[in-house]
Amino acid sequence: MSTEARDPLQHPEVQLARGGQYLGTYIVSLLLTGAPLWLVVHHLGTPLRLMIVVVACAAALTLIQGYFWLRLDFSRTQRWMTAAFVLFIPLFVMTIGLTAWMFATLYTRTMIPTLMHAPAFAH
Amino acid sequence: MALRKEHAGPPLSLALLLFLGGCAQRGFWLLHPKGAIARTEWHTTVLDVAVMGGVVLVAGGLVAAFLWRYRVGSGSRKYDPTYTSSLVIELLVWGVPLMIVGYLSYFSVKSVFATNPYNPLAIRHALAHPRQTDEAMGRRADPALVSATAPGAHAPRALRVDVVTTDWQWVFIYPRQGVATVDELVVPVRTPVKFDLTSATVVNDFFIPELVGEIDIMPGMRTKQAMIASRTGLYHGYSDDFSGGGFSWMGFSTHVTGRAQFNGWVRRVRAAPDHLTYARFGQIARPTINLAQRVRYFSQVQKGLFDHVIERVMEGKVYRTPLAMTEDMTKPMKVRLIK
Amino acid sequence: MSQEAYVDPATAVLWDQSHTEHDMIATRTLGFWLYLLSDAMIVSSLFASYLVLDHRVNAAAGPTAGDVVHPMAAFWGTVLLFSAILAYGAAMVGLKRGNRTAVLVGLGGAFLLGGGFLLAEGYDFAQLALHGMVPERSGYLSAFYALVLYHGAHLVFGVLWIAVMMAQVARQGFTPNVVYRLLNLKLFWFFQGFIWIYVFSFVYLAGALHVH
Amino acid sequence: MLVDYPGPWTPLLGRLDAHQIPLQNPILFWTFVLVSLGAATVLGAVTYYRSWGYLWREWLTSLDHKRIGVMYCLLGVVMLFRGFIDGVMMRTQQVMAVGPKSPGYLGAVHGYLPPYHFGQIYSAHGTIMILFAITPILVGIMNIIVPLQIGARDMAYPYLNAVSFWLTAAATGLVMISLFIGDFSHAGWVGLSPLTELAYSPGVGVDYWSWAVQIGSVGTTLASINIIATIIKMRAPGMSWTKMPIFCWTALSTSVVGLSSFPVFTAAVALLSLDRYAGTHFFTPGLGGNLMLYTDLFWIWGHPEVYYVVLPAFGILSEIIPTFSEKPLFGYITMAAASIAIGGVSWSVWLHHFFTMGAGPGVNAFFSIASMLVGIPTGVKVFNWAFTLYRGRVRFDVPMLWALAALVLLLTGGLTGMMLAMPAINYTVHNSVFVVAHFHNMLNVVGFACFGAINYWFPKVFGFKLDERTGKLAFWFFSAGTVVLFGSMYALGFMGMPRRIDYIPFTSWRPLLIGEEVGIFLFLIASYYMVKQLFVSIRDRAKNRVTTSDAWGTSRSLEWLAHSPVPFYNFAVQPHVNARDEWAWRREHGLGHVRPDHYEDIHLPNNTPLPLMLGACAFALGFGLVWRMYWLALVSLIGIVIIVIARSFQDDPGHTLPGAQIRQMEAVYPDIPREAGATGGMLGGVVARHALAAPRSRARDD
Repeated sequence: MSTEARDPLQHPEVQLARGGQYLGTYIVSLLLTGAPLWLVVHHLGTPLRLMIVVVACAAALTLIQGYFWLRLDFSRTQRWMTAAFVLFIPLFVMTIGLTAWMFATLYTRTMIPTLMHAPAFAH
Repeated sequence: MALRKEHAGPPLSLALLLFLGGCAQRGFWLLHPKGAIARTEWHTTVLDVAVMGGVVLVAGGLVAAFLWRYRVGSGSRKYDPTYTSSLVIELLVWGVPLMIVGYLSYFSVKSVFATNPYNPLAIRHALAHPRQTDEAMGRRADPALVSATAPGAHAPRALRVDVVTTDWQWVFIYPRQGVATVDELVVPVRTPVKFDLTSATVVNDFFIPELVGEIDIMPGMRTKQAMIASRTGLYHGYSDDFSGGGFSWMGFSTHVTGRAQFNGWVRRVRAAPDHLTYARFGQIARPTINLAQRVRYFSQVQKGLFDHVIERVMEGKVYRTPLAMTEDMTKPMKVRLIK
Repeated sequence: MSQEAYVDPATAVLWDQSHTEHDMIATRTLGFWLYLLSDAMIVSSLFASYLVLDHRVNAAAGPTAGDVVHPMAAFWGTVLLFSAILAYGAAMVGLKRGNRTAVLVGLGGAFLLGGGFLLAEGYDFAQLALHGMVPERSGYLSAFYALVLYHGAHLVFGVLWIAVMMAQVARQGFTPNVVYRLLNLKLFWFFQGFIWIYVFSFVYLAGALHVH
Repeated sequence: MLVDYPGPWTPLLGRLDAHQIPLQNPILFWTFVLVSLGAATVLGAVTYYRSWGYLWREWLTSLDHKRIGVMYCLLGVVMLFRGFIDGVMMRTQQVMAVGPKSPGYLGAVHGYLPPYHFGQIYSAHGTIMILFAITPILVGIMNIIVPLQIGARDMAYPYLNAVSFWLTAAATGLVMISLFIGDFSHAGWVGLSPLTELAYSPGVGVDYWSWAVQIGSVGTTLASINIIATIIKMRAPGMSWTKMPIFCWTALSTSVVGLSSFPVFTAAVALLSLDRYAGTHFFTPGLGGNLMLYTDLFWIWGHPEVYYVVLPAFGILSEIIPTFSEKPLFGYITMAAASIAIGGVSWSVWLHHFFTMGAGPGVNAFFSIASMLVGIPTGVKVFNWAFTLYRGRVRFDVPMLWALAALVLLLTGGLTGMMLAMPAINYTVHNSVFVVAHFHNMLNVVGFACFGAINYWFPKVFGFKLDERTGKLAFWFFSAGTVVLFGSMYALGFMGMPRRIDYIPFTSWRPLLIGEEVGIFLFLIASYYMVKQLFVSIRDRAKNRVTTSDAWGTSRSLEWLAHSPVPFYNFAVQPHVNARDEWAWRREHGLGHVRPDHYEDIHLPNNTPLPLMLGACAFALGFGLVWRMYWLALVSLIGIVIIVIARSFQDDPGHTLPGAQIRQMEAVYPDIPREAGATGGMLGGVVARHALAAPRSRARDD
């Protein structure tokens, strides 16, 4: 009944480390944060298009870092972590998305237009 | 409108109505709506209770029957511990609730729009079909309203009332009439009333059980509500969301009067000496418990007062609750009591 | 529905014969990962607050996102943070090989780079505060500070933890307890990069875009 | 001093000074006297019987999941009583203060409670009942039962388990001490915003509430992590997912809900605290705050929390009903699926707590439909329980009575729940006592299930059954009270009565208020019989002792394979699971008494006082923050960090119990001779370690 007897360094989660993948992910991460930044700072596109690029880069980075850094895959070692993460995603989306939606409808109804669109009480 | 259909709901709902009708007439306000919105809400209740009551009766009946039939000592020889699943039953117990929920969802969505505080279709319906509406309330149709809403005629012009809650009083501003009251609402019968509501301090909830359901009143924001009353009389309104020490006394009387009486009342208020300026409002808004619900009238109202209250709140204006009020529970509250 | 496979009672195994051991390390990392996900729920409620309060009304006539965020500065922070994660990755590669020096060097690098990120962020916030953009100014600024500083607070904790782990690796070597803590810290440290992606994208880049 | 608040402040004591101890209030004074006497009696008894060492070794420093579970339940039951007393006070005030002519006493204008005192009582009632009574009892039950049901030796993280408990205890302590030092929040258990802001609640009451719930919710989150990991990682060999007892399924679902929702609560209240301490503007009405954002975040947690408490209750019913019907649970797979579905759907319904906010009709319609969807899996559960009874042999033991009554309550609660899910109905009953009646109805489902569970599993934990006669009396009085009290409350809802009023303006509400008072009186009688049941059972424990592992004779799941009372190591050898209802399978095939043929060493963690110390530090942190004694808060925060780091350096190796010794201990059990069973002591039904450590002359080989 002693895991201590086994060499902890042989544990599959220790063995997950991959130097090359870490480095590659690092470079891609910098590219995928740097590229949208460059576009945004130089206003290369309409705000909407740029926002789509930002969202796409963030989503891609999520997948890349999730897979190569956090090793969220369906291997025997990692599948519970992956499952937990995947199950949490709808909760993140609902918390943020539904909240944003309900306040969007609330603001259009309860905030007085004159106060909303002008810096009404700048003194 | 689905509301007509609901009225002729299943027999169960009639039985339920009879049962509830047997309750003391006075007091069960939700059961005796006096306005189109409240009536829609009550009819939705009846429909929902009837449908769900059926489900509950079936489920409860099953449980009771099985308990009786299979109790130890019942002599039943049908003991069968291997009966642990049945595809048919599983399909039924998932499918039937799904259908019921689907059915109720339809009515839920419909009633959401019928009672939508910003644009209640129930009021439009009541105005378009005054005869039906009045008959549904057990009244003869009002000839004036019927003619007013005949094709080509103009519907009665809606009355606008701005409502501001303070700690712990109600200020009703009639912008078109240029008057205001504290803790008294007077509206003409069979006339749509449109409310704009805001709070100077904390969140309250506007509620007149017999006339209209609740809507939050939030500081720095403006919600809306609309109602139409189909019978004259005195109705009670109050806040329904806890707002501090004076909350229990935060009521207002709602008088639904004839058109002529309403105009007479407005004239009476116009004779009051007091004027409602923002400064005067500030005095009212200091924490005050109006124990006796004394009514006050204001013959003039500063223009744009309602918006100004919202603006000032957004800028950070607060009417602080004194520390002594919350800390010292034994001595009478150190607060202005209007007895 | 699904009928169970029949087990013959006469030959059934009633007591554990295989002497299965619980994989202590995997159990610990799973629990810690669950903690991280629950922590991410806090972050997503902060994101929800930020999205709601990132509105003209909530700026209270004060600075809006465009005035507050400095995406270039945030990008240098990003470089530092991702480098700190890479350094930790190097430590993990060292751990796989059982190389204590490599682990210590990797951890040390992560410590310094993470500390660098915190200094850069602290400088940025000091600049904001000097210009009167303090959290008390408006609902928007409150949400901005809360969200970004919550991430920053995690890095403070992470840096502290790295220091503790360096001491433990140096003192105790790779005992199972030290190894599982290094794995948990890996999850924690990498996860902060994960969250930073969103802070960077939806606070700094979106703030610079003014699309609200 | 970060923000401007009224009243004096000193560096040493913060906002605290002598007049904050409300001895001038006769109600609080006599409460204080009674509590002091009670505490003195308990402490005196412990000293007299020289039980400090026992208490310290076997309970306060224990990492044993059963003892922690028992402590959770004890904490919950004590707080249940406190919350109940609050309820009695509220009912009495409301029945006294009807109409403008009603007299006032003790400084109140009407009734005997001034508004702010009444506000504190109802806020404390809600906070305590949900977070510090029901939640601890359920977590306690899960703590005891889940590892046993899956054949594990302990939780996945015994140390974390103790930390969770002591954090909960610290939070409870904060709520309790607010009675005697300062005051409690008057803004409801939901923390109505912006009433909780400093401008409208300048005292320390809201701070007590906010720090207590933050500390408590951290504890609950950690407990959820523990239960999930235990179920995923610690199941006995052979226990596939489809063989797992249904209570574990609900525990899993509920813990997922708890894990994901409690952090949002912590965040919401933490932001509120930032408003109150750092002067930010998250939820202020002005300067860019958004007070509905608090309501939103609160209910993102608040609604899942409802399912957090109701799901284990469903699990308990699913264990009790098959046992007393002598049949396996009907539709196991769909029951498990329904448990998970309820947990999942519960996440998308929270706006129905503020339909009246004034969001668009589309939003209200979406959340209305989502809320109704919860009715589907719940309905499935009810029908499956009904078909579990079908062709069974139904006995009406006390646990079964509680379970069946819970089932009936669930039906009425479901009916009114469907009403509240429709916005048009909700507009008329939102914030009225109708809502109060509805959620008390639902929480009574949980309460009934908890009482059922306590009666059901008591012999497993303590080795003797609870008294049947007093148990039934308690049940009937409690049920009658529920019907009378909440029936009246539902009716008052149709009269439009708002919740949380301390003065009743309309005399037409009086008859039903008297009905409520009668109901609470019935509860009072029921609680008398509950106390009597415990007393009688302990007195007659020799007579009620269970001599086999299966106290009810028809139980089904794996925990009934372990001895009653369960020894501290649970199972001498981990069982291998062959069937869904493993114990029933073994019993029916005559394998119930087959013992392992060999025993191996068992490795167990050592006791440690660190979790208790962490709890103490958390309490001091909360207390320091409430009174703004910043030095105390800082010192205890540093204390927490030091304890955490120190523990990581300690590397507790645990201790090993040799197989030979286990063989000796196990020999005590086969048919549990009366005298041998008594060695556990009254509370130590979880057989005390030292009693068993000594070799036993009657020990024999199997």
